Amino acid sequence: MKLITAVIKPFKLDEVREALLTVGVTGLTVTDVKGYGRQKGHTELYRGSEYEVDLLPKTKIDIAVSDEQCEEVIEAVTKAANTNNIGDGKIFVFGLDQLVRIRTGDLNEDAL
Amino acid sequence: MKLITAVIKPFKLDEVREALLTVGVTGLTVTDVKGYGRQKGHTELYRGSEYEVDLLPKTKIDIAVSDEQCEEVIEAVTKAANTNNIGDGKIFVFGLDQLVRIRTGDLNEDAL
Amino acid sequence: MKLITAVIKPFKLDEVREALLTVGVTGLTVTDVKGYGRQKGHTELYRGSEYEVDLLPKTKIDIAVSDEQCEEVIEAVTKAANTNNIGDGKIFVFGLDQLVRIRTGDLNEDAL
Amino acid sequence: MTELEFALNTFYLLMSGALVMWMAAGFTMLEAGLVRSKNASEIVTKNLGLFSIACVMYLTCGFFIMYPGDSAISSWIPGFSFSYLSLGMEGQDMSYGSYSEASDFFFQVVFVATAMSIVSGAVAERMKLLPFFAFAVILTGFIYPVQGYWKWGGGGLDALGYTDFAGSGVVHLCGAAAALAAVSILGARKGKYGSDGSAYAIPGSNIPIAALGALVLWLGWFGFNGGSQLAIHTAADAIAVGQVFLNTNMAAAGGVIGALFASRIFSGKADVTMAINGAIAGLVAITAAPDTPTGGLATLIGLIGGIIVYFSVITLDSKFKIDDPVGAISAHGTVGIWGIMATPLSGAGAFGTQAIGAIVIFGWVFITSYVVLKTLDSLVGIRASEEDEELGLDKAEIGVEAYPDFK
Amino acid sequence: MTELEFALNTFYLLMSGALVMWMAAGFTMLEAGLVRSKNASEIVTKNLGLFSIACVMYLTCGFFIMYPGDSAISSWIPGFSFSYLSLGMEGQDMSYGSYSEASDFFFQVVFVATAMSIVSGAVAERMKLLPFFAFAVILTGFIYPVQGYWKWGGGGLDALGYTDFAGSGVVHLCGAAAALAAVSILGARKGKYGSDGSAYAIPGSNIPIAALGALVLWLGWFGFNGGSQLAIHTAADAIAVGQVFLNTNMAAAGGVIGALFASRIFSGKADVTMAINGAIAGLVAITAAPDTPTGGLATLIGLIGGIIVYFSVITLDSKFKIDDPVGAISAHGTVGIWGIMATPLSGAGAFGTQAIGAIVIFGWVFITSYVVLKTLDSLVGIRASEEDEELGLDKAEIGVEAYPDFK
Amino acid sequence: MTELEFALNTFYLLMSGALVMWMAAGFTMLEAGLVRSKNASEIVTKNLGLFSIACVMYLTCGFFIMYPGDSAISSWIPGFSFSYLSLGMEGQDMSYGSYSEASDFFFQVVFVATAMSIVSGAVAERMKLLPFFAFAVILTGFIYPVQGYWKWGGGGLDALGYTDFAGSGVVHLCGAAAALAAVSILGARKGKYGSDGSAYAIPGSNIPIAALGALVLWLGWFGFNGGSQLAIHTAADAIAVGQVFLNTNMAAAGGVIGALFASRIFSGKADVTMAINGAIAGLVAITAAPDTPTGGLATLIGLIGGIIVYFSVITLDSKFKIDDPVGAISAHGTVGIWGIMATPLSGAGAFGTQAIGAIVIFGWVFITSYVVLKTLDSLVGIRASEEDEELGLDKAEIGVEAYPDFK
Ligand SMILES: Nc1ncnc2c1ncn2[C@@H]1O[C@H](COP(=O)(O)OP(=O)(O)O)[C@@H](O)[C@H]1O
Ligand SMILES: Nc1ncnc2c1ncn2[C@@H]1O[C@H](COP(=O)(O)OP(=O)(O)O)[C@@H](O)[C@H]1O
Ligand SMILES: Nc1ncnc2c1ncn2[C@@H]1O[C@H](COP(=O)(O)OP(=O)(O)O)[C@@H](O)[C@H]1O
Repeated sequence: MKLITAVIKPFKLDEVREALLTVGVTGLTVTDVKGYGRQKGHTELYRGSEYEVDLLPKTKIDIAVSDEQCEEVIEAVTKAANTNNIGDGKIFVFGLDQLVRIRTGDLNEDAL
Repeated sequence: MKLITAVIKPFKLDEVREALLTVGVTGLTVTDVKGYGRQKGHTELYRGSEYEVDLLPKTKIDIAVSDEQCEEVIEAVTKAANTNNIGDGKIFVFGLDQLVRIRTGDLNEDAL
Repeated sequence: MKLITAVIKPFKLDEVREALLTVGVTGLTVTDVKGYGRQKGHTELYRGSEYEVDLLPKTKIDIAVSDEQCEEVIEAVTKAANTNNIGDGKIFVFGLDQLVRIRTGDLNEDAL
Repeated sequence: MTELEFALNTFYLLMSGALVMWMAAGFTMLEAGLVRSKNASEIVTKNLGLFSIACVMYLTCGFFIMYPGDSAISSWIPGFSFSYLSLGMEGQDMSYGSYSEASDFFFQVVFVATAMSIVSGAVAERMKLLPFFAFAVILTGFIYPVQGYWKWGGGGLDALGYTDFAGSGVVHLCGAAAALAAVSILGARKGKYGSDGSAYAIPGSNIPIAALGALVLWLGWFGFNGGSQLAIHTAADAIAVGQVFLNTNMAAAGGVIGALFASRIFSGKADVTMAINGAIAGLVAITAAPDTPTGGLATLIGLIGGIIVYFSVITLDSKFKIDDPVGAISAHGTVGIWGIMATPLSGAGAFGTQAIGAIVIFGWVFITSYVVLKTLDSLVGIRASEEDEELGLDKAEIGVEAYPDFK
Repeated sequence: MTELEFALNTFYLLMSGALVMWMAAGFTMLEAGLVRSKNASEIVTKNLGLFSIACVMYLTCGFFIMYPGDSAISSWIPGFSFSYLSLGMEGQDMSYGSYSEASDFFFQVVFVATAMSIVSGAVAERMKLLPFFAFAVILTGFIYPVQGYWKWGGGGLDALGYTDFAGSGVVHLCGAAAALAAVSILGARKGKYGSDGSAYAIPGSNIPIAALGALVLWLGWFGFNGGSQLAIHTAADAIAVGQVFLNTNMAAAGGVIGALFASRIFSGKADVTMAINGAIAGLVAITAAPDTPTGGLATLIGLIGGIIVYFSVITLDSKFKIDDPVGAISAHGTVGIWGIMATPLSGAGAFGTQAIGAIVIFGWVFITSYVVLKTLDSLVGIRASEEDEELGLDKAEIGVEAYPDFK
Repeated sequence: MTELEFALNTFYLLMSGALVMWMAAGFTMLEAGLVRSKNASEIVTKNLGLFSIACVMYLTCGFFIMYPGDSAISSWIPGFSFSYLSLGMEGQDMSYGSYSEASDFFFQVVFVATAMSIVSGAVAERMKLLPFFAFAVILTGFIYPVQGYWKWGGGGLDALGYTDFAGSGVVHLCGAAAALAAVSILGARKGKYGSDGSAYAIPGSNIPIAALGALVLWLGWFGFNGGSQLAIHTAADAIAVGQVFLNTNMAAAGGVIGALFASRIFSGKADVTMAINGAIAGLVAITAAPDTPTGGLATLIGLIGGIIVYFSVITLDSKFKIDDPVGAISAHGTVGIWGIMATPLSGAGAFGTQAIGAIVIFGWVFITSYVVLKTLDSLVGIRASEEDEELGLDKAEIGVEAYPDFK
């Protein structure tokens, strides 16, 4: 199993979620994060002093998937989150050693 | 070493933490997240328009453990976080390549 | 590739970021978290009732790096985040199976 | 009239005016609470700016246009002069009337600001700052004073017998008509309507301060209605002002109850934003004739206002796709009309004349506002860019976030 | 009495009433700030609703019950009539007294709302909305007016010589007694007490608006106490009103200092919520006799009130396990009793009679409230379900979150 | 003077005083909104505490020092007495003047609290609570009353012909001078200036309540300036008060416009915190002579005040490294001087004497404050520890976080 972590632009969350549903993902976990990368932050102004806000709001989505689903999910996210602009984000894939559903104790693929 | 990540119902946090203490866990990291899964969100109403809030508040707990502790910790979380209702959450287990304590530079198990 | 996750004291964020720039890190993702560990929380008082706040505010930084960069980055973080006090935090290192840049579809090291 | 009577009236008018000025804070809090946090600084700025612009424009020419006295050209065309800019103590004495001239100006100027405040709520989260201010210049300097002249300046509507004690029409319907014109041109906020036309909720960010805003308005309305008796020195006047306070309060209470119950019954939950709109609706409804009803009737007029605002908000939002983030068009417009038409219930005004009044005011304000805003739109564009709207107008136009620590 | 005197008094009463109405905003902000964010919309709704219900019930029958005049049945049993529903300008003239009848009603109605506002804070975060409103109907329509009659309507307590200038007892102890009855039935919020009986803190979500609430109350109290002189047209009255303002302000200042220092000394930190309760405590303490003390004594009475509220909050919370999220029972009840008993310090009222007054008011309100609430509880249940409490009453009952953007 | 005239004046002074008391809420909200959330509870506590301390100190000795009457030792040295502690109704009659003694005290006491409120904003986020309160004792009990005596008590500045209707100098410059002394000793907040001297922005946490604060001040200022006419019973007085209201409002409006446009033109964005400071600046600017200008001139004086505050805030912040989180020194100090020097524009006061007044007030308050604060600093330290500053003063000193749910 894999854990796919996508860091995307916040306003793309709904589209990505819909795209995931269509490829059969039934669960995910969302975290508000801030990102720093090529996309430069903007300059805010406060009482005459300019200041750089170089951490930009991003949304992180964690999706546990079976090994077979992995490619499809990555593709779905890549497509749905793409705006063709710098800062669209990244997808990280990790090996997932084990998955447990707390309610039932179901293990691994059964817990998805 | 493993990193155990549990996504649970927010109000279970205290119980889970206590359960972890009893099995010898000395540290953890908590993140506020939102989850989507089998548990359906509720419908809110705002000025006549209904809207689905299908991302539910969840709490994520990250616990780094030695390989030996792993099973016991998973069990402790599973028990403490269980309400027997849909949405109780999931536990994800990852391989942890390395662990460093910033203050001392201690490595791996010593850093726990 | 590796994903380095550092949990540090919030006010160290700027210093750590600068240190990372100097070792060539070009991107990172930041999350507000709360931590529990050896560092004990403080006691707050509210209307006569004392209460323990034992979850302390921490900042989590995720940095995807190539295997070669890994050591250097860990060292940079360790140095910059260190105050020599309990609660300085920890660094977790995970194997990263795959990395995708959403905008271009670039893979792995190219996506950094 | 004795000096002391003159003094008491002046003091009463000044206190009333101060209460109406306070309504500026009410609108500011109401609107800041009902928009998303990314637009809260911007709407605050709009409210501070529009109030200031209203004051300056009304001093510059608005007050004279509205009250031209003998300088009026006809009963539909007022005069024009910059004379109020030089209003100072020298020129004033008791011959002006039963209160001082400056106190009169002060009491009137806060009304025009109220009308403009109504607009800012309806156009929230998408109208650009500078065109908004430009429109404020025109509305407060010209559009409002002209129709104000028709009624309170002794012009054509007054001659017809149109009744409007404190301005359900002259102030509230006026503001709502301008708001409707603006919203028609602007269109809905991004994300408000799905591609299939379904309405999405965009919850306000800070309900407690929105409620504070409503309570500020409630308090300020005692000045708004209570001061509109314009004298308190005789027993009859004092009794009238007392009744106005009583009725204003009862109508607001009725409005809250009407809106809360409508919401509880028809939507299943006691929507607090409806209660807020209900209070305002009750107040707007009674404003055309707060002196003539009994306390019981005033409660009823407010209660119906509260029910109307509930259905009006939902209908405009879901049926007509008029995106009004704070419900201003419903609370001040739909209910303003109800207030105007309800005056005959207590024997004030006649049904037909009231209808004419409502139509004339709405027509004048809507059309002129539409023309002005369309012109502004073609010149500079009145709607924020998609990008700015997404980013939030706070970052785009103000450079200061409303709640930077909470994210 | 001349028309001008009548007019001045009426105006003064209306301004005072407007200030007291403003206290509704004070309670709303105070309570919204001291509950968790998940219950803030709900408490706002309760406050808007209870104020409105109080107005309607008091007009319907409460005012007549409280001031039945010759229709009173005995010195402990007032009359009943719907006559105030038809109060309009027609029926009013100077023969009513030294101010207009409507202004009198307006000034009185805001007091009953104050009493009910006290309850909403104490039952916060767990009492269901509709039973709360049902109780508001009974308290403001019947329970409050009856004991109000005993004192201010010229009934039994007044005949006994019980002194209560602006209502430390009639308003504040009354509200606190009802609150205590409600809390006794409701029990503590989930999570407030551990299984070993230890008290857990449940911090309020928005301290700045809670402080705003306290400052609104402070301002409104000038109307509450200042207006209770009921006349200002003679030099003696004017002097009395001036002294009342001075003393009211000094007592509030004393209350803040008392509570802050108690908190700093006994808990180590200058707890701002104690300062807030201290201000209210100072105001409640002086309310039974704000006219007779010197400024120095008023400060002292307030200061002691501030110290009392500090210990009362902690004692009720930790010892008696009375869970009162905003400290209403302490600030209005415990300190209300202190205020009643302190009047002899400045020569107003006698110790014994004051004690009787406190006991009678507390007893009447506590018992009737308890019976009404128990009945409501057995009929529909007054406590929110565990699930709703956990979810927050905003989602469960209002459908609108207070701060949806900040999570 | 008839009893009724006396009564009207007393009532007018009390209403004015109540409005000025309300400014305490204005400062509290303004400052709570402009600091970071981790210091918001603390600044609220400071504001509640300082207001209370001001009241107690002014009653204890401040009022007598400021208005010693025949007990004055010289035109620069006032008298001293505890007599006001025993001010009660007994001692008062119409011989005191054209209003009651207690109403006079009440009106005056809220002014001294205003002066101290200015300080709390400038020292925000780093000054310890107890030394702050200790300084409040000295400023409100002694430093302020002495210079108040020089002008309003009939002392040396008054004899020189220095003009200051409602206190651009006596109140606002006074507060700003004390604030400057405090900031000089405290230094900047941690993280405000980089090692290379560049200024970093530290955004305020809650803009809507900061704007509410400004609007509260705007409203309260009608009492501040309007009440300073000190009588309203004659036609001439009433006309003057009316003009004061008009001018106060216009100046505030001008200030908003001036600051907003300066900000838009010179910084590219319409910074809402500048609009807020602009409103205050307009109000401060007109306060030295709100009665004599025409409405147009008042607008201009305010507008210039708004432009001044924009440049003053930036200059103090970036050039002089004076870290003033809320801009108090600019809005009340720099603009206070502008207000004092602008009175000759409307024929009130002479340029030279005004300059002397400004210098004397600034010198006296700055020097005495500096000495007192330095002494406090060496005794107990007035600056919070680095650790407490980082943690936030809410946790360190108050034990209660302002917004515990949003993190
Ligand atoms: N090396 C990295 N490690 C962790 N997160 C990263 C890394 N690089 C980028 N990110 C995340 O991805 C987001 C987008 O990256 P950025 O370089 O701005 O644009 P792009 O995705 O188009 O390359 C960043 O805001 C950050 O959250
Ligand atoms: N595939 C998944 N990947 C990541 N997180 C998931 C996944 N499925 C569920 N979750 C998380 O677990 C929570 C509970 O899942 P849900 O399906 O509602 O109930 P249950 O845990 O009883 O199966 C979700 O709210 C979400 O945060
Ligand atoms: N076993 C663990 N798993 C996950 N996070 C941990 C663990 N131990 C500590 N942490 C995180 O590291 C932070 C610092 O740890 P702590 O024990 O307080 O100090 P130190 O880093 O000096 O050992 C904690 O607040 C927590 O966020």
